[in-house]
Amino acid sequence: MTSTTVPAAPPAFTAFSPDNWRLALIAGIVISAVAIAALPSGVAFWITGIMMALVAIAATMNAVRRRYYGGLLVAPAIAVLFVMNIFPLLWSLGLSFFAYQSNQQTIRFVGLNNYIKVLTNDLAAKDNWAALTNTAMFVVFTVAAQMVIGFLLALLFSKQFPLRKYLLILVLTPMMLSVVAAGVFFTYYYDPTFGILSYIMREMTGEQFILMDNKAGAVAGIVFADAWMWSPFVMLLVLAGLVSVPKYLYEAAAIDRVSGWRQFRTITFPYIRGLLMLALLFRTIEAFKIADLVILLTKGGNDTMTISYHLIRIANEQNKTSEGAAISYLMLFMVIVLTNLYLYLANRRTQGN
Amino acid sequence: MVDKVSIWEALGFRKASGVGEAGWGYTLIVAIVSFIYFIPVLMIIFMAIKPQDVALSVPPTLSPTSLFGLIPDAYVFSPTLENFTSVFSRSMTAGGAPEDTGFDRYFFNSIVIATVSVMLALVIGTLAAFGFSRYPLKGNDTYLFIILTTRMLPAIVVIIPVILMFRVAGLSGSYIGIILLYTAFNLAFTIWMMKSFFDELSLDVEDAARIDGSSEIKVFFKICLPQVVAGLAATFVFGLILTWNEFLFALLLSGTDTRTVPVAMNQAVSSGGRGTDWTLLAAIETLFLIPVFLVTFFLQNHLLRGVTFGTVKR
Amino acid sequence: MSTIEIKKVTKRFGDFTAVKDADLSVGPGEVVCLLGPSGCGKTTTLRMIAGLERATSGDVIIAGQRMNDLSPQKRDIAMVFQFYALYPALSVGQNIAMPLHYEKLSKDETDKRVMNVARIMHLTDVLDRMPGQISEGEKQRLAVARAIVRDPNCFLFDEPLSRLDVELRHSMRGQIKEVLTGLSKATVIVTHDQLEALTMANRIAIMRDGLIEQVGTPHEVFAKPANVFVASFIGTPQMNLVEADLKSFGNGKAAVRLAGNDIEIAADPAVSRLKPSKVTVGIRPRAFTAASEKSGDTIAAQAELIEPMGAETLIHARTSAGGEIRVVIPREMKVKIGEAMHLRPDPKQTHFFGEDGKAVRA
Amino acid sequence: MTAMTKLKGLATVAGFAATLFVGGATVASAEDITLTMAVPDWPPTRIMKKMFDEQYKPASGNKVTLDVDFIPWPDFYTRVNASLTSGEQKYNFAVSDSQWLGAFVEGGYFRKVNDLIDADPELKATMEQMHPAVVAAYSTYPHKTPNYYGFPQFPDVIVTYGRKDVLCNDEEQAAFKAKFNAKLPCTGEEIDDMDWDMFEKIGQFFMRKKGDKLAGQVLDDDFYGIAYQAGKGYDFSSMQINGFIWQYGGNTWDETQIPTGQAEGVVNSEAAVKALDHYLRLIQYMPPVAKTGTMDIFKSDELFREGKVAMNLDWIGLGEASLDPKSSKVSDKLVFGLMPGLRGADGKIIRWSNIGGQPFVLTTWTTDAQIKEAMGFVKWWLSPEIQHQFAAGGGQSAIKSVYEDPKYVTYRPWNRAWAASLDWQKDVWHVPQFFELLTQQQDQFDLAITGKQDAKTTLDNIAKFQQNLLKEAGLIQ
Repeated sequence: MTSTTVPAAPPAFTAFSPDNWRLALIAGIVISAVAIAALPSGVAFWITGIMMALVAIAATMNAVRRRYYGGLLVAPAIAVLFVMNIFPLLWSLGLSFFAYQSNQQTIRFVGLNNYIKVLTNDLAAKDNWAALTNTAMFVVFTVAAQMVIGFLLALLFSKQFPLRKYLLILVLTPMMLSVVAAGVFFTYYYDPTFGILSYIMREMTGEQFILMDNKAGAVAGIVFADAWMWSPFVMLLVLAGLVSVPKYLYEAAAIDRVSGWRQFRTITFPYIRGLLMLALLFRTIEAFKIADLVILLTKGGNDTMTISYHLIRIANEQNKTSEGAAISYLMLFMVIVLTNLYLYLANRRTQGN
Repeated sequence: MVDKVSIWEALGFRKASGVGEAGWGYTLIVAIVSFIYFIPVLMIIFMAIKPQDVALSVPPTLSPTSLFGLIPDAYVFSPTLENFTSVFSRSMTAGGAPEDTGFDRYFFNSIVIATVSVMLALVIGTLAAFGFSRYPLKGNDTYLFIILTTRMLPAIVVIIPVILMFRVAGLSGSYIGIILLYTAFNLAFTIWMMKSFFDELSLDVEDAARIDGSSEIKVFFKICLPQVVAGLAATFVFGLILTWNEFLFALLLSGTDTRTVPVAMNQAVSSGGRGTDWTLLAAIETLFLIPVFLVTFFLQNHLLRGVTFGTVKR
Repeated sequence: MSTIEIKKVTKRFGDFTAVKDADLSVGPGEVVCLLGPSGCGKTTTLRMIAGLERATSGDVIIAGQRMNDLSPQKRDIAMVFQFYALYPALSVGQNIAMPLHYEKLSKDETDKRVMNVARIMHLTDVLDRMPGQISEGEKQRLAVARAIVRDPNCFLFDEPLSRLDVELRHSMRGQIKEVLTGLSKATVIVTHDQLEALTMANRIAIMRDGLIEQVGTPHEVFAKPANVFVASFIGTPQMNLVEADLKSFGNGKAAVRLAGNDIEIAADPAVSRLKPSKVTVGIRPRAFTAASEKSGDTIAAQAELIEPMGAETLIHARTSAGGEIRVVIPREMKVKIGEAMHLRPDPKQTHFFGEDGKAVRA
Repeated sequence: MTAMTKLKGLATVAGFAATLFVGGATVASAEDITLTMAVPDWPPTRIMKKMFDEQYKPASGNKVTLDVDFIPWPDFYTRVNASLTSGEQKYNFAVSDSQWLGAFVEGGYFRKVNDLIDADPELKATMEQMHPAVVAAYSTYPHKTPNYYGFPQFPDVIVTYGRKDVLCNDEEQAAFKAKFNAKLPCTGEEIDDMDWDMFEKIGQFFMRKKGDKLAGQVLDDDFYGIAYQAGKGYDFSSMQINGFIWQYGGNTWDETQIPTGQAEGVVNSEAAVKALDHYLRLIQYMPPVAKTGTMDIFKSDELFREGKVAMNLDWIGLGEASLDPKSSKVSDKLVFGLMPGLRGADGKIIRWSNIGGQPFVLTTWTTDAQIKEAMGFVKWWLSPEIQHQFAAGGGQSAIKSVYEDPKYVTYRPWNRAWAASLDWQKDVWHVPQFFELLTQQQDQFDLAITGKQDAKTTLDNIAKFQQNLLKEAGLIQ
């Protein structure tokens, strides 16, 4: 930053000025605490809200006067995320150390017992581990399928050709579908009596064909539907990378008689690596959450239970809130490890060059 | 002097040169692939114009036209628009008169909620992305990663505190509540995308503008923002697609007046005391597809020009 | 043999004709510059030779073989791109080695050749750096290094020096010329900078609007421009091109009314073929001598603007007819603004162009 | 732009923002009472809302609005559960599945209504008119104790759906006679007398391939004998299997057996294993989707309506779609009868079945003023005249005077099976752990249905799980 004037010095703690956020914070906490203790929750909520707003205003004033532009710019996003996402997440994290069922009125601190239970308990742990293995399997299969299909589609569309725009939108459409509608329609496509798949297979082989009556078929069915829906997402990101490669590099490569594979490795890939990474990151995160399609297509039958569906059962259907929170935090831990591994590998390769 | 034209060239395959360009022959190949990829969607659209009585016929009816006798009659159905009318008005009780289904309201809700929340996320997220990119805080990457983690857990985990919070704040069933929630829902992706765009911009131009005496605000609006219009478009489309079809939050937090289409759509999944009403579901989905399809189509050029940025850094 | 020949080559993009019936041949060891203003079709011509564009019609013949239908890979050529087209993900050394992979050399052989070229192009110190980390001059040398690392049929350069500053450009001109001299390959260089063309080329092809206007040695195109365009394009300061009425021709002298003066001037006998008519007379600024007083072969003008250029002085002078002519006089001569001048053109450096713009010469 | 238009524009924007902010919140004045109700979106609730809007006049003279939140069936539990357990306190009334009672009563969300019934003799009389099976299933928690929580909204039982055109076809009748030396049931009465063996024979008899003849016509697709629920989702196999188990003399654990009742040895008794085996044996005569574990009540109904099976066992609640020619290929070929039972040694049919349908309940945060109006509404709803109207519009009534009225059977073709069925309906646990019990049981049954484990292992697993879980919960000692 090229600022020429020196920012004002921070206000004294006792100074009654609009940018004294420290004073505002202390006052806010005290007043809110009193309000929460003494007033009905509806009123206290609003008083606390107003206090938080005052602190926010003071902090903003402070940031403006001291030129903390970074903080100022980031603050609204952090505020929204905190209220709508991070606070609920912390709430869940807290609950995971209690024995609490949302349909009961009791709550009791149990420390790490929920975690121990979901990892080792005779009744609970087996399902968790099975669901986890299945999830890992789905993550590997569907993310791999999405990356490959998305990548190939992107290659197909990376050239300029007539009607490209109109054909591209056809390929993008699957990801615009609502997951529920797509899932329900896949049950129809796979249906052994009414479905097109079984009809075609029977016309060809003469035998009755039931896709979803074994694990391989059920997994294939789910992976196909998921990969079909979300490959366009990968495709769009990869395609963006492909079209950003300057054309003259390919021309130079043609002149230099570089083989196709080497051309891909040394010219194309470096341009799309970052985007592939982003696609991989977001698709992996989403694949870990796969539940809708499983619920619609198999209800977890044929050993296709996933951790996310299991979580819905535990936390929503069975109201075992704190056990669900423990599972979800274990899950979060795994996703964080995995995504960090991705990012670490990606950065190491970048720096390696 | 004209070169002899080989059959390949006539078909549009250029033999030499034209690196990155292709002709009609290539279009044909891509068209076939795209069409195959599109078939499941096409079958939904066809289902939407099928008469109810052939919805589940065996063999499945595949086309509204025989394509000049190309498709055998057994696979052809005669199209109807009836299903689209019944999305908005149909009998909801046995033998009752057609009544308003409320879908006009649901469509309106979906459009308002998705558009406003995605725009809001874009504004807030772009500012934050610019902050993260230009004025890195201490532990910048950690903040970014924490933002990403908000997308890692199934929504079901956070839903109970959110419902409670909404009740206390009087936001249950209001537009503002669900819009704020979706804004948060979109922020992670928006910030990560837009930061990547800002990271790619050349700092020289901005510094030049600062030296010329432009304020930081002017630098942002006049110099940076115009350069990432493409990125804004791309992020908007991605955000819209994700928000448009969001289901669980909408189910649990919307009221009767703010219900969105994905929630109401399940009317047709288990419809009127029976299982799936296939033609109705298809009609709803087809109608529901149109807005986001059009937006994507018109922003498509930006999508392609736009999503270009470097390596994801942690 | 390393030769390039194009015959009647035409390139159309839709309705637009970028290059029309271009003919050019480049012999072994010869350096030909394609020179012209931007958009004249010179780069398109080069790209057609490289195989990056397909000629709409005509023949592209490299090393005696018609190559219209061959992809760039099969033409065995080396090219230096305007923006260098360095592979951003590869180091300098890897960049140089890139064209060698095709030849499937041993690693030692590859390294040897890379080192050799790096030495010639003064890149040995930066071999391990990435293209983003080297200077503009090094990038340019790297682009050349990558081209000369192998033994192609011919060399093509697309505006090789356009991104360098004046000083670097000057030294690179010399370096490239030196390298090319040692290789005895047919070479085509595209440039819009006449100085570059004049200094580096054996022959220059001047293009305008898709047409090759003149092909000749640097001396030819300067001394005997084929038409008004070439005359005006080559030479600094620009040649004076003055509209004149040719009245008669006799005794090897043409009587013309030029810029308000009736003068007689010795001219090429071919001028006699012209009927009394409008002609364009071209006189280079350095072809004037200042006479002390008016005579039958001088043009009267008034100095308006004086630009000292070091060894010489450039004077913009206003003729009595109102037109402007540029005159370069030695530094020693002192001229004041407003001073009347009598300028005597050197008949040997005076060119007559007919109404069609073509030079009239025997 | 003039200052005036600018101002107007601003006002519009502000107005819109205000609308956004206030959203759906309704402003209530003193005598306006709004009752908010969570109901699944289907005809029985739609018709209730319609009847309320058109006919209901509160005795109090207040202006009562019934704000009904129609929630699509697949998400109904998720929505209601989240709303109740999160403390959203949004609904005054909720339609609830009978099994949910325990969970939400223990959680303190459902209001006990004994005091309200006792305070109102008319209502008390109506409740006494109610069929006891329905009262036990829909109102009581713990099961079968006199602690009342709900009122029936839509009571439901499983009946047999048959296709007259194939069952009564002369050729088929003759062929069946020749093969089994028995009369192929054709009329409602004959179906009423059908036992599982006959049902199995019908299943076996009507297995036809594409190209075979059925009732004199060449089939253009495979045809199957029978269908019933055998799906993994929700309770889409337990509801049928329970019937088998009870008929075989087996039992399930429920909270009426506290504290002595056990799960192990009861749930996996020999009789229960035999019952499950019998249930599984019939699956081979069902359409192939049964092998995937997704043959739920909707799938079997769909297959029946599309004319792919001769007989289907399903809830009455799904019947309307079969009658509607737009959604049914068999709308004019229907015959209904009782659900089959097991023929005992004495030749009489042993009958038991799991009751379906839903009560509606009051929530604990409903205010006194709201309760007053709510009870007015309940009384109105359970009054014979309205119950008749409801039945005529496609609903069912569990009030004796209504369903015993000769008019009742004329409302819908399946009503002939209604009154008789009520007598042998039972229900399962209402305990708070119901969803855990149900999910595990459904998972295990699914393994058996898809052929991955035998009946014995299945029931052993279920028994063991229930024993552990209920012991942990202190329900088994």
